[in-house]
Amino acid sequence: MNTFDVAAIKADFPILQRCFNGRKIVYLDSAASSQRPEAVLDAMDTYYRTTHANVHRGVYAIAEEATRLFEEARHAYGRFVGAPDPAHEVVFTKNATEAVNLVAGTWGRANLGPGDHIVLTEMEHHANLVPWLMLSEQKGFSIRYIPVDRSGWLDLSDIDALLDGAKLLGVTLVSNVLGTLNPVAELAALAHAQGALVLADGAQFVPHMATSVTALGCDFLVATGHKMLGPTGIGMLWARRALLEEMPPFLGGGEMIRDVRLDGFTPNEVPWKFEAGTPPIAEAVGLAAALSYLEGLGMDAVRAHEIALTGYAMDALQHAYGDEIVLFGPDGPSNRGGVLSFAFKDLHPHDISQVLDAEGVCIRAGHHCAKPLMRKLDVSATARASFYVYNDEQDVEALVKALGKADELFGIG
Amino acid sequence: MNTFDVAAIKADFPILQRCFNGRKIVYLDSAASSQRPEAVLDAMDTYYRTTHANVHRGVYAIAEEATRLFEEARHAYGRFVGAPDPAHEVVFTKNATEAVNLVAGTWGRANLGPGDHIVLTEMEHHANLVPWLMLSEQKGFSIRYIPVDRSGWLDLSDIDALLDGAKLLGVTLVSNVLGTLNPVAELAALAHAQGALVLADGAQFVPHMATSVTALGCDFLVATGHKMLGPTGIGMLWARRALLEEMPPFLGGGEMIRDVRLDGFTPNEVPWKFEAGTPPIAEAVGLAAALSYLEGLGMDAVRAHEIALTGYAMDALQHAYGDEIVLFGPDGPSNRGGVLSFAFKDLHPHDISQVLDAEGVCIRAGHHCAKPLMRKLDVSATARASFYVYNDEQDVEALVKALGKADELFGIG
Amino acid sequence: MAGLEDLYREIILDHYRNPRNRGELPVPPAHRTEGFNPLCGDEIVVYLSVTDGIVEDLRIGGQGCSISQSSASMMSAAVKGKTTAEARRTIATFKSMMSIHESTLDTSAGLASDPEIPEGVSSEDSGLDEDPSDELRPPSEAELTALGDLAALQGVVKFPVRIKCATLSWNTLAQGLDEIATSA
Amino acid sequence: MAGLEDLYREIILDHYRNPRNRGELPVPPAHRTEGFNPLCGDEIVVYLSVTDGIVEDLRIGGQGCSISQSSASMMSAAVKGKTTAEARRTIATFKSMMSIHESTLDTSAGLASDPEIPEGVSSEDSGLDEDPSDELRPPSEAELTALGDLAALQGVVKFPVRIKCATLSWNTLAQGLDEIATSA
Ligand SMILES: Cc1ncc(COP(=O)(O)O)c(C=O)c1O
Ligand SMILES: Cc1ncc(COP(=O)(O)O)c(C=O)c1O
Ligand code: FES
Ligand code: FES
Repeated sequence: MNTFDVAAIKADFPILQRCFNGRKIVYLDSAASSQRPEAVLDAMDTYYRTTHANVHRGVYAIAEEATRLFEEARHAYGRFVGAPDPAHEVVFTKNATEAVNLVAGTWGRANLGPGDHIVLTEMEHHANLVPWLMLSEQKGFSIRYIPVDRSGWLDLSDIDALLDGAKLLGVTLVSNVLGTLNPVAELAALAHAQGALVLADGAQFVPHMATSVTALGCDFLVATGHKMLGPTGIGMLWARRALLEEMPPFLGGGEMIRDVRLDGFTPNEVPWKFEAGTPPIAEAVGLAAALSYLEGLGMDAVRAHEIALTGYAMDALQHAYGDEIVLFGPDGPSNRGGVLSFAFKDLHPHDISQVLDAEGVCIRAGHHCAKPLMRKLDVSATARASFYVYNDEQDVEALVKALGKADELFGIG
Repeated sequence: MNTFDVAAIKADFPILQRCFNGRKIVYLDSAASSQRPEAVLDAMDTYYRTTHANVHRGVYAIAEEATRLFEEARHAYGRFVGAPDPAHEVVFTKNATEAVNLVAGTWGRANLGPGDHIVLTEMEHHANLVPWLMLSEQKGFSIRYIPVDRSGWLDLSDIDALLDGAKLLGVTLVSNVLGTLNPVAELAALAHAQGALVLADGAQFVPHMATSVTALGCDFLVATGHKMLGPTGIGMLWARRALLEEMPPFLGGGEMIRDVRLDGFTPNEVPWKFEAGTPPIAEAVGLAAALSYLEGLGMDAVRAHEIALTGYAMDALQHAYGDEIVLFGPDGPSNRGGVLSFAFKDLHPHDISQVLDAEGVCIRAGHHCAKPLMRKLDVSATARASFYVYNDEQDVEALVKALGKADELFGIG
Repeated sequence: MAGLEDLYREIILDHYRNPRNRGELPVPPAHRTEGFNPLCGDEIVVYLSVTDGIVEDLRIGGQGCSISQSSASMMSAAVKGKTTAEARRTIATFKSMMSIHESTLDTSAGLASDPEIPEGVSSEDSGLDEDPSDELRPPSEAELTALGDLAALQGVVKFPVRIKCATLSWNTLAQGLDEIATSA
Repeated sequence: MAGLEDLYREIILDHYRNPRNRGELPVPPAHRTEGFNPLCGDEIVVYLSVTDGIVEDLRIGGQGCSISQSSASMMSAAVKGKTTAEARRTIATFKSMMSIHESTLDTSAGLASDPEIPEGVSSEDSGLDEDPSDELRPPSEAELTALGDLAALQGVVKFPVRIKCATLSWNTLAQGLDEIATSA
């Protein structure tokens, strides 16, 4: 495993060098969106400065080069998640949310109807809830939910009944609120035994640990560029090639067709069949650079760092505040991603975040696009710190210290 | 009107400074995708280096700032197209194609059924054809087409019959193949008289001339960032606020909801209701910079330059090659956008484009995502040169000269 | 750059720690109105008892951040015992204070700031769903003085995402008064 | 950087200007197969007359660019009079020449080039829909010599978008031979 030099990594991220009130920013909101290293910014800038042209079909040199870079990014992401056929199994979307909508709007629309049911979990992000709720209104299938227990794990006691006859299991690999690392490989085996397909939401997983779609055993995997050192404006769907071939097209337009007549059209081959209109070209170039950067660090090292830092943070917070801080989600950092939601005294998460901001510490307060889970936890919002490759122990110390300030300000005395 | 200093403008575009084989690139493919000035690249780079965070809900300073920049970009685009309520009528999508799909998938899905019909034109880009073909397969309405006549104009002799009882008229403002500037304001009046809504495809119009949705009289307007000096990964839908309010949501996920329960959800206000998941944030920042750049030039000046240069090119090509070159589309540069499709002797467009590339001249060869129009013109492809703010007479001369090389290479004599 | 002390003034913290008029009123005869802040999911409940055009009593329920709680507390103190017309005037003044022009703000917080902020973009328009007909002129000196303690909330406008917190209870009160007026 | 002379060799231009075996054959007895290049919309038609395992005659119809036309013309000359087995071998050799490793290409054309081109990405895989099982090893010297005039098309691999042009007629021929074999 690579050793991890966080100071050197931090130096690669321009925004982390900025000073606010004489202090460098402490960015603990990578679960919402990560920052980007120079290498990613340079790749995109260089692309626009030297090579930009619309992809596919162009005969001239920069158009060919743009096409090559774009398709190589697809290939690179395919390899990054261990796709058996990287050139044909990755669809670029605008974000992870569109990727789920794509699955719902094509596979789901074609395969789900009255009497059918799918299984989701109570800890899904809205991205993996709302598309199915919308489709179920139109198609009349039902949705069952795997409950979340008090310690932040999926409660699998009724899993057989839930999955019995299900057409799809949709599950997040890592909860963006609780941090829970779900046992997706096991769940996928159970789901497949029932003939259900498995959609894994990798938005909080793919950026943080080595990913193998074959080891996970999923049929669909979604993720998003901006949470993995890449740009906004690009998301990724991986699906088994055979599935993609069967699925009807999603959005209509240029690139996704082979032929168009006034009375009909023939779709293109996969994966282009699912990419209507000009794709996120510069964004794909940026994503490829982000993948190279992460591969340079080594995904096992990334994960080891995350476990170590999350463990350090859990200890530090509990040491400093004892019972006054409640950490949501499973015990043991290796059971979780680098996401730490907490309640601190009776302070409101937005007040906490506001005071932390004044101390240069960026955390997120809110429902984290997981309202059903908030209801389950019986809170309207949580405060959430999240870690990535550029975070270190000092960042955690800054968090602990800033929480003390919040306490001082709001405390009764 | 501003005067136009093309040399100064050219200098703002890094890619146009690059040398290939000792020659600066002559980029004549802006109808496929434009290039970007320093100001746009800087805006995005600076955003990532100083301000990036996910938008909406974040309480800390950079998240607030990112949100402000993002919403200001929306506002700026709204003003750019003369929207009556710029803050609430612009939806950011990933490209123009998604914007048409959004209208089809929400307004169309809710309002079109068996017995209904919509009207399109034979010169539509696939982006404004395929979404409707796909929906008509599902919903059973029919599509009528306004034909294109031999000189590249819409043939309006049967327009009353075509529009009679129609629910929608979808028409491109400028043809991306013929250059034809369609009389959309007149068509919109006729369509509205029949109770039809009007979707205007502005992908080739909004970048090139002052746009006023109220003067055009359309109900929906789509455009795309990468054709107007902006980044890839962002498209724009403008629609009347009242229409947006009525339309059901499109994609489901975070940001587009107000509340989510396990059994349903409440959508957000417009325009956020239509923006599921993390939006193209840096792309919106880049778009805003592109709009500022264009406003700095003055859209009337941009249009005047385009007319002048297109006229110059039409004259130069006809002067050099007479009957051996066929220019598609209407006569008179003020009847058209800066798009020039042509056939040259019996040379194949791809061979022309290939030879031109070796001369450093980038033009597009192909069906330009307008296959039905290709059939109508009875060609499988055309060669197309297209102009933008950074093109000048020398670029046209380079095109004329390079065509001579192609002739030399392939000519029998 | 706006400092925390602009947001969390002492008087605000005091109302947060010791909320006035917190609780419920029996419904009926009192009127109950709920307000919801979609940005954070917090909820406020305003109980109103209006007789002969006078706000005889009101109570505040629900939960939210310190800004929303203290704003509600101050509001309750400001309108209790007033006529509904006076209450509406106070609401209008308060809301005009909250929807001050963006150009008077320093939201850039030390960051690269766009010099071309469009005229007339109120901070509330940035991502929020405020009624665009809201009056946008900044309040006059006299009006600010009339607001008393409430003027302490002026600092909130420097923190755009928190404006909704401050206005939540006021919008709810306005809605309650409307409901009472139309049902009367 | 690849120059035009790599693409448009004299022999290619000659076949383009003077296409061999252009025309049609009566169907039946001849077999007709269409090939379509979705990238440009061009179409080739191959008419095949096969008797006793020998390609007795073939004709080329349809339209396309100089590369597709000359490739078809050379192909017709190369396989006419050959056994179907020999024709298939020529197809295989030609296609292996066309799907040479990306790493041997210089597609960067003077532009910023990514040093990390993934192993095993053939240029055809970049945006095209070629069967991934196609043999990817570069042809041997002997094979190239055996190709004769056809070796002139080797330069096409330096222009990835044009590879489809060169292989169009060959894929169509292969399909025609398959159809004849299965219908026999
Ligand atoms: C007229 C027209 N409409 C729509 C589009 C689609 O734009 P995009 O590919 O950005 O969705 C184009 C561009 O190709 C166009 O020329
Ligand atoms: C678990 C999970 N799924 C999906 C998403 C949606 O990602 P995006 O907003 O990029 O579509 C997120 C990010 O917010 C997430 O945390
Ligand atoms: S954060 Fe919810 S009301 Fe302030
Ligand atoms: S461009 Fe169509 S076959 Fe070559």
